[in-house]
Amino acid sequence: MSAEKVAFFILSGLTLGGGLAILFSVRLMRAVVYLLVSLFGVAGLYILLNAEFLAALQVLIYIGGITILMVFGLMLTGPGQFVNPAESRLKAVAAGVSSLTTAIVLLLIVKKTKWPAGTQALAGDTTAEIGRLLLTDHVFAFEIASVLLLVVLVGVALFVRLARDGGKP
Amino acid sequence: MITLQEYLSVGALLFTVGLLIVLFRQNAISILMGIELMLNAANINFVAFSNALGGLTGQVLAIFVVVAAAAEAAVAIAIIVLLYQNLGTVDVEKARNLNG
Amino acid sequence: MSELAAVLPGVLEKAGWSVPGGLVPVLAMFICASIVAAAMGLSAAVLVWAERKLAGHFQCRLGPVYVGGKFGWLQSIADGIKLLLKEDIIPADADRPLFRLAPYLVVLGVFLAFIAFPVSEKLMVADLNIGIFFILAVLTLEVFGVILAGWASNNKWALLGAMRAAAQMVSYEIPMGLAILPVVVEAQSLSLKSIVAAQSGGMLRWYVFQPPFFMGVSFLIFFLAGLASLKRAPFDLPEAESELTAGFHTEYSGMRFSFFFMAEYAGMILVSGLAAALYLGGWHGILPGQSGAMWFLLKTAFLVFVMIWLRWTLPRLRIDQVVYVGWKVLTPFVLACVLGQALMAYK
Amino acid sequence: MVAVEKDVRTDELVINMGPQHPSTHGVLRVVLKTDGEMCLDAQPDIGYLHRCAEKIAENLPYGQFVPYTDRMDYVSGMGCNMGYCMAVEQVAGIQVPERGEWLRVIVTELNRIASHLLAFGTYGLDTGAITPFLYGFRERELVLDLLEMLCGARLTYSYIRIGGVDGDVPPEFMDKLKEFLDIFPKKIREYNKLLTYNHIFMKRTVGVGVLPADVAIAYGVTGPCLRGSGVRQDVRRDEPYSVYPKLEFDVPVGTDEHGPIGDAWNRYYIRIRELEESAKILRQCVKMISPGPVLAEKVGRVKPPAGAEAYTRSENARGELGFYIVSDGTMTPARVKVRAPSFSNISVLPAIVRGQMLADVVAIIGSLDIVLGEIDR
Repeated sequence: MSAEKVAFFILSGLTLGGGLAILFSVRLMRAVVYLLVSLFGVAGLYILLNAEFLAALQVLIYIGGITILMVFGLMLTGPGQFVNPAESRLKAVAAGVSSLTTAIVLLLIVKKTKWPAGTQALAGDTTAEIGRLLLTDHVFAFEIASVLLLVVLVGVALFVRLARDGGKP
Repeated sequence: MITLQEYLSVGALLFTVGLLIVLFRQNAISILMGIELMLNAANINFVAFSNALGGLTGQVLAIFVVVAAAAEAAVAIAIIVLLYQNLGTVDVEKARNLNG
Repeated sequence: MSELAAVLPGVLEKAGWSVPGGLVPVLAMFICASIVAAAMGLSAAVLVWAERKLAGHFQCRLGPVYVGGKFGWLQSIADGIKLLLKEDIIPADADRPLFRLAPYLVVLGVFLAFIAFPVSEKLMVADLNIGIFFILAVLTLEVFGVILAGWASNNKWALLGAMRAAAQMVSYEIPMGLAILPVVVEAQSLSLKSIVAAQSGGMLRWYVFQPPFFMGVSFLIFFLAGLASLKRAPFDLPEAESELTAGFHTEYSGMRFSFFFMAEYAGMILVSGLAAALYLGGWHGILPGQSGAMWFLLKTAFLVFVMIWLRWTLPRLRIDQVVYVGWKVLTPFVLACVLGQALMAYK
Repeated sequence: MVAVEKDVRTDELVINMGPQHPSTHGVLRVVLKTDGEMCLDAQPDIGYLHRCAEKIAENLPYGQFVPYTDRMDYVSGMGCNMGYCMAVEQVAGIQVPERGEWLRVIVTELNRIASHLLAFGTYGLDTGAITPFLYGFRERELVLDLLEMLCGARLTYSYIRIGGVDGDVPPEFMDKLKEFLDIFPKKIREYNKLLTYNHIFMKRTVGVGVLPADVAIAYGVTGPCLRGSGVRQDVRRDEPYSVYPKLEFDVPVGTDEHGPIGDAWNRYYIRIRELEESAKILRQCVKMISPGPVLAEKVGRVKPPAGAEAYTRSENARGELGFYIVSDGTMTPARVKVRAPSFSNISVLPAIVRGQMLADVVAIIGSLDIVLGEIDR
């Protein structure tokens, strides 16, 4: 087994293990840490896939932004929310069955489809190329994304205002 | 050499885990975590395809997904905090009055 | 690291050890990691001593004088030994695993950032082509560690410190990241090696001194934001001693406490070194043709001195003022700089 | 539709600031009610340093209580000595010789300087600047050396005795004092440069914890805190005692030059200005003092007539220090009541911290400059 393969298994293990740990953890704060582990695993997978820029972006946005936001959310929603309430049995069974079905279907699709074999080497500096693509081929999506961010900024600011005024607009 | 299929399997499994979290958990923040995992699963697929096909479009798409995920998380957390302030809970089962 | 991996087999052969070929990169990685870790620990120790000594002189006193004979140069070693031997206390109601994990995360963030730290052309663990972006990314790990520490301590002061840390970092990561952009625009690269290489040819080629000084302004902003992200005075609110006792590390003692300390001092070197590499020409000397690790270290040391100087002179800001400065002063200015530099590059 | 609870949850966090906290200036406990960084309420909880000083006074001969007064306002013990001795002298009808009065004024003003320097330094610490503390201590050291020359003690002096002072000054004392007075104005300018007009410091203190004059008077606030609110009140000037009538000095009051009158910065700055005034008083004392006895003769055991009572006011570093003594004709007083300035000053805290940030609470407590030994007694 090559070093790459070992790294792949470790990283996918981290990713999936972290995800499962979120599922089974009772304390939400620990769940956030497991999320961190899982996201780190994904970042590692990106590096294996020769997407260093995306890996760094993943760490920056997810770990520096989203997990911290979640911690903020946890702190602001009171100490009573750290333990999840017990689930109803029926719901658990339904959720399990439907998820299992999804997993099986997805894996079957992955297995049955004829995928192109091997990889095609990417030429040169991928970071610069991504930048070029963003501002040429995908400039429309880029603009949409920036508008989306602006809307989010304004919307969240409004929410915060609502929260401060006790829910009254 | 890791094949595309292996990456896609990881993506599929991660998606399932995310789905399980969303379905199992009642806490809004947990659900948000599940959604983030599902988005990441999609991203793994994008990047894997990008690697297999030798184009960067997959990576660019993944970047947009990350942007959307960040925006979504910000709004979601704001909503959850507001929900907590108004209803005193972040349990999605108890916050039912949007059901009508 | 790749160079080390290239010479390693020969060295090993001379020493008479046989190592399977596949393990050589792993071995090189371990060697590099231990060198970085040792350098980090050592520089933190030196800096602690330097800070105490300088603080002494800023305050009309002597600072450490006894330990190690002259100048108290062994003081921080003595402190380190004391911290090592101290009892490691974990509060009864703390979240134990997270409480233990937090200091490691904080150190890990800074440690990883040192991988792309450009001491000189040769002296660099790895020249990543996303170098500066990588450093910014892994530094966020430190923020998470700090928040985790504050939360896991189950102490209200620590929690407040963590909240402050989060608010502060969120407001300063943005100007810090944006301040790098003018340099990146000019150098056309994220790799620290090529950024420094683009500044060769004497002092006037350094990016700070490039008219019309968009990069000079962003240097100041980068330095200030770096100071804030390191939680150094006057931005030391997360650990504000007079308000929050010690903020997020109130409950930490012994070795775990010293981890936070080490991360802070290593972070000082990191931010100063980055500023030196991005704006002050890195390993290039004042005159054209001069270069070497010495220059880089000198510039870094000067910036570290400025940090210490500021800390022992200025009072502390208030959290609303810190956030105000971050969002309403630094961010607009840095945006203007980015825009200006981009327009310059466009023509 | 399910009825929704309409009561809005506010996430108040109740924090105990103290009794072990670096900026409560002793064993003060403040129960803070905060919403995030915003302070909604603060209740000072005192009594951690209560040593029954007033009760002890009822069981000791008059002269033996002097050392206990040192331990009330331990930062300016001379002032407490003086207040108590004045009350005893009034109740027992003892006359203090002229030189004794001069020396009393010299040592209390020196002690005021030491106390205000400590206030200056710790206020720097409260706002996060560490260096002013050591700058303040540099000069405080000189003052303490001077006081040590007189009585051998640097904190608990008991130099002022009933009927005068413990002994005359050593011959080199006056020269040393002059030397100190010569360098001191330069040092005050240095403090101003380092801290008073520092931009960040002013951002932290100007407009913070504004104490309006009427509120200050209603709570019985005295001393620099009251003067910071713009009220020109000073016992040394309003109801002069000892040799103060012969001395010329200003009573600085708060101004609206940099921000509202009565804010933390004004309270702080009054102390800096008082350093100058104290130095001015000391310069006059050095000139005007004349030789003579320092302790009243035949004081012996004080035994005031039964039913005699006296209340004396004096201006200590923190405000008006009052001693009320009732005699029952025995060797020990029937009752001693102390009006401690810090006690009234801290009581105003809840009134001025509401709606301020957490960091401001520290800045406000620091600007009130309390001493717990005096509050709890």
